[in-house]
Amino acid sequence: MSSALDQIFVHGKRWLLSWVAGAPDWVIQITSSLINIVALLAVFLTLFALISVLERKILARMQNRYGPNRVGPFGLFQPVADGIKMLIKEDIVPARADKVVHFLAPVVLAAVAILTLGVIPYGRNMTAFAINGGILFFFAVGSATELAVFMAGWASNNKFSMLGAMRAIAQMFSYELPLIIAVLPVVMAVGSLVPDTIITAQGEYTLGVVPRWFVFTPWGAAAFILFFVSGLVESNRTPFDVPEGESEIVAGHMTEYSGFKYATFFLAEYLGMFAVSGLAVTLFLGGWHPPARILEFVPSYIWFFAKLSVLLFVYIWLRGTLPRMRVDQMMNVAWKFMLPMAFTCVIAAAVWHYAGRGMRGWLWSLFVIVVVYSALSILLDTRRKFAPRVYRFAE
Amino acid sequence: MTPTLQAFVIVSVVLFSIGLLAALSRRHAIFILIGIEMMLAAANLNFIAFWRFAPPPHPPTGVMIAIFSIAISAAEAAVGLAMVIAVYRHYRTTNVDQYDQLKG
Amino acid sequence: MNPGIVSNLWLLPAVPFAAAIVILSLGKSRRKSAVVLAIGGQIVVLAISIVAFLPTLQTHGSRAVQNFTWFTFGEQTLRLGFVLDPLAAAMLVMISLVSLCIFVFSVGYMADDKNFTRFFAYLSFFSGAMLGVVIANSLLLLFMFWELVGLASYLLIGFWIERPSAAAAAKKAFITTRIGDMGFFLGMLWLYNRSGTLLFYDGGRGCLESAGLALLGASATYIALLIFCGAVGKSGQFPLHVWLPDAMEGPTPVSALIHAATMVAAGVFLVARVYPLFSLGAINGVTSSLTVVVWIGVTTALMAALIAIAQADIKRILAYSTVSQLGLMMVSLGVGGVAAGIMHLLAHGFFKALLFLGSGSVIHGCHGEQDIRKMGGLRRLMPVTFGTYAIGMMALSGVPLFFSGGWTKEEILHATAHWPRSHAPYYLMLAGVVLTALYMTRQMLYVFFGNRRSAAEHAHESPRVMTMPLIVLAIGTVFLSVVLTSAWPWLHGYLTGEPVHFHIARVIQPMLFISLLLVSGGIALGIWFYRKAGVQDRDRPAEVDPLEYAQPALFRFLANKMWIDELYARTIIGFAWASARLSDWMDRYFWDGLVRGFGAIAQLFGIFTADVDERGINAGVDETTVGARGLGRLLSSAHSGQIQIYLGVVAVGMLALLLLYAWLA
Amino acid sequence: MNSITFIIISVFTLAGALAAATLPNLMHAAFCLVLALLGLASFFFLLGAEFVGLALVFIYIGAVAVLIVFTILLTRRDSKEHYAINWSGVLIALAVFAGLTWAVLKTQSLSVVPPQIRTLTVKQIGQTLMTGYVWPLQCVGLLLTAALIGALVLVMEERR
Repeated sequence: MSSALDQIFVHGKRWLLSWVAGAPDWVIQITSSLINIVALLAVFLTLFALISVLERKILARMQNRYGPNRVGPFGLFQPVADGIKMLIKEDIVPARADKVVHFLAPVVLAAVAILTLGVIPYGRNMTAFAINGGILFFFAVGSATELAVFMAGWASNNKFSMLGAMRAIAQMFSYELPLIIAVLPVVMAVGSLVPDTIITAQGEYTLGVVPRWFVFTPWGAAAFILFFVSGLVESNRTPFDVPEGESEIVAGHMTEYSGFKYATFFLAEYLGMFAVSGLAVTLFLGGWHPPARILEFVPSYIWFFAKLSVLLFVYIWLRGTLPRMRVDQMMNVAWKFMLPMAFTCVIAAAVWHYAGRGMRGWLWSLFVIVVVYSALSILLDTRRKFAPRVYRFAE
Repeated sequence: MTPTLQAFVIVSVVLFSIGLLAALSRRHAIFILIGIEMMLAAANLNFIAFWRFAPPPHPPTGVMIAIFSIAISAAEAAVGLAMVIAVYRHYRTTNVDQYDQLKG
Repeated sequence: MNPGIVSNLWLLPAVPFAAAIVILSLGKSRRKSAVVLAIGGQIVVLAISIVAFLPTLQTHGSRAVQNFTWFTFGEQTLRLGFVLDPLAAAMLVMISLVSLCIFVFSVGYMADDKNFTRFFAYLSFFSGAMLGVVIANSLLLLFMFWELVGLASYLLIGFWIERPSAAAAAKKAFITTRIGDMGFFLGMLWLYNRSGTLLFYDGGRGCLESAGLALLGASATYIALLIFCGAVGKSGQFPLHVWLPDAMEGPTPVSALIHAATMVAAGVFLVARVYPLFSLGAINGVTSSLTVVVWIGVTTALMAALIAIAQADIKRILAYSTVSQLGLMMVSLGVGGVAAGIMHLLAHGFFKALLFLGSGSVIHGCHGEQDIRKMGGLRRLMPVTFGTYAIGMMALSGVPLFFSGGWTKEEILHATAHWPRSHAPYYLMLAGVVLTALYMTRQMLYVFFGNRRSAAEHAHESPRVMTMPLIVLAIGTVFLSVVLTSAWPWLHGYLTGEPVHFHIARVIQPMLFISLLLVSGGIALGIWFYRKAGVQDRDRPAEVDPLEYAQPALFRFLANKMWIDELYARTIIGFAWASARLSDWMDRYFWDGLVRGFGAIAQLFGIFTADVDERGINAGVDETTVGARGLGRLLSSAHSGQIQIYLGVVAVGMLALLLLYAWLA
Repeated sequence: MNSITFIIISVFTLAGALAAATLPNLMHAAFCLVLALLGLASFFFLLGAEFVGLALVFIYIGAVAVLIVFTILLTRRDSKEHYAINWSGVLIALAVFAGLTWAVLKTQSLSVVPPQIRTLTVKQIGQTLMTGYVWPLQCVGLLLTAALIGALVLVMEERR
């Protein structure tokens, strides 16, 4: 029963494919891909709509106000209204802009985001694009984001756009390193680049109670935090939304965009956020595995989306809580703290492996991480570097 | 109907020639680099294609060489572009016709 | 006898050598380490010497030999070795004991010298070399150490290198002894030629043993005389004695150690060592070579004693006295009294070292003054020095009974009296005894008695470190008389290997009375003649010597060392000068002209080749260069500096290769 | 692997490459280079070398292309002026093309169809890299470090 419920979408796809069973191979392939794409788009566009309104409402709660509550019940139809508004708005393209590139930039951005969503397993046997080396695919394709942002900034022929794009690329480059290196310990521990294998490796329970998610090992926890923070930067979320800081450079590389192109940018940003969160869930939080053996009757995709929702809530929560960071502070953290810590995680994972993956390994890797963390804190003298800025000329 | 090795090599030859065209005919320094990258890419295509078409079993030598070639061309691109910037600072131009200090 | 000691004898030279090297490698400021090393090395040497000496007491006349192969040259093996017999053992003890005393004395005497450590390094070096001479069982090894001794002597005489006189004296000593050594060397070669070995004792095959001697035959006389040349040079015998008084330019401990006690005795020792060569084929104890030795010794002894009377320098008097005493020893050896000569050598080592150290103490007390006419009345100011000096003086003068020198002199006179060939040496020796007593009394009166003159005003007794060696040597001098007495001639028996019996009656001999008479006569004459020395006496001024006043011509003759130096300067050195002039002239005009002629020919040839070069080769090279430049200019036009052209050329080249490959295939 | 895919990818790749070589606008040329490289990556996928294809995308599009556009930005002063073609270069390129094509067409042994092979997994590549190719791998690491430092030194502001 539970397995039928669990595999309902897989069976559904198989049923749809049976309609074209007699067709040549390439027709079946294309049909299968189309079904996957449609499903992905449907789910994530809905999620995007839902999250956009939820974010506004949660932020409003945090700021002691109501938020959108006029359109539909609890303002739930707000995204529909927004979408219509965006669609019918005039699409302005600057006269000196490079028209083709200006048009392509949001498209590439959204395409990249959707492609990255494809390799994440959403449930048991529910990977849209099962490829040998999915994690590598995720990052390879994800790296095109920078190019898209640059296209947007350059094609607009506007100095704010260019500046914003430069800032975005700089911070993306800087945080891409810790992001990727934080993934390495998991890849090393599992010995595979395939997301499904990684999730399978996290399926057991220690003593039958504690799930063997990598987040419950010291190196996994540290890598998860590094990955999550880098993910925040990659998706340009607060407190790292410097590239589009309204108070400084209008809206960064999106300044010259309006109407549906602007909406596409927005969509791409949220889809990127989903993708990074989904990968975090896959790598560290056990993917679609339930947190306890007795909860296995609940379908796997529900667990995935539950974990994803928690992470998205944290995103929103952070946005409501933290102020924006300064550019130099961001760079300092990336190169002087995040990168060494990411390497430390790799070493700690190796220590954990060679110490037997048991309690001993757990303690040893904890020791390694604590030592390096303390050394880095002392070396960088964080208390002085991140002290409140004194505005000497503002008083 | 599957493409033969000859088809891949022809594509590689065309890519190489286009790269050579870019490197030889354009005046801008960056085009030379772009051309060189394309020629390297053509070579990589050859490596992979010959690996694929070799009778099995065989070691993945072609793949290995392609990987190393990609890494080396990345290094080459970084240094080459840095040189373009440095030279640009000195001559205030990117037109390679005007880089003629070494004229004999 | 314990063979282990002989096989370890190499330590005797090695320890002081090692000490010298370590001291030299230390810094100049490490005075204390230098002293500790040098004296420590000397104590070790003394200990080894005593250990080596004791077994020889048990079996009289024993001889232990340790030979080894130095290197093999074709079929010839060159073997060296060490020997330990009573002669060597007695010398070892004497040398190491006297050396130790002098080392200790030097600590005080050289205290203010800036090259203090170097001095001790040299002293240690000398000590090692001297010990090596004594224990060598091969004429070659002996010669090597002999030359090392000469080197050490040179270094130490010229120790105060900044004084021109010291440098000249060092040079003189070195060259003069070298003349003797030349003979020594020739003798050695001759000996090797005849006997085929240079080992002294080699189980019957050595050159001093019957088998070896049998090979020599008549040439033994000439070989012995040539070797005697070396001894003459080293021991300052008559024709080559001139360097020894000049050697007094060195520091006084050096004079005491080298030029009184040990090195100059090496000549006597050498003759004693190779005595079988001298006495080969002796008829009634007389050979022609030994006769030469006797007459040289007699001449030297008398002449030096005479010169000593007229000298004013305290050290020069002692130096001539040394020469005279060495002559005495030679006479003793020559007349067959080998044991007597060596006994006198040993006794002389002690008391002459004592006298030199005493004079050193006097000089030290008088702030470097060496002229005895400026001293006087020092017996109150320097009682210890005076007492010990007096003992030494009595021993030297040959006062019998209680002083070692007396007994040994007695023995020598005894031996001389029985020389069958002639009685002249005996009477001349008796005159020498009187003269010795006379000049020593003169010196004593000048230095220690009478009024205090200029240099004695501020004199003071020397420090303990200098007086202690004096006392030790004085005790040694007196103690030796016990074993030297003719009533119990222990040392004589030890050296000759004859059994010894105590006969008090042997003390009472007519010879003893004669010599007692002569000595006391000499002393009395000295006291009478020099009682007013240093003060005005009637019309004689204070600074004029009584003898000079009485016999000015004789005094001048003696004071100028019988003009031997001048004679040498006129004859030998003059001849050398003349030949040098001649060579100079030859060089300047004859050889130089020859060379110039050749040069001119070469120059002509050079001019010719230069012309060929200029006209022929150079022009060709020039043209080639011009051509190369043109070609370079042509080729450099291809070097456009345009990167794309280079790239294009590369591409065309690739295409060409491709076509070539296709064509070949 | 079939001909239709091959032709589509070839056309895509070569069109991108030709555009990259001839477009007057530098920035467009750079973007077209990205397209050509994407096509090349597709070729690699087609040939079963997925890892190399991904690495190509990762390195060329993620890093080299961005570097190129940055360089274009930094030297923008005369990116559009003197759009001149060096015709002798074109001639040489055409000659090389003709020569190579002739040689390839002449070679009979190139007309082979791909054999069936087992897919090359990332694990296999990793094992080969870490066993047989450790030494070249280390050398490449050193080279990349040197290139990084060298590039930094080259573009550093000149101190006057």
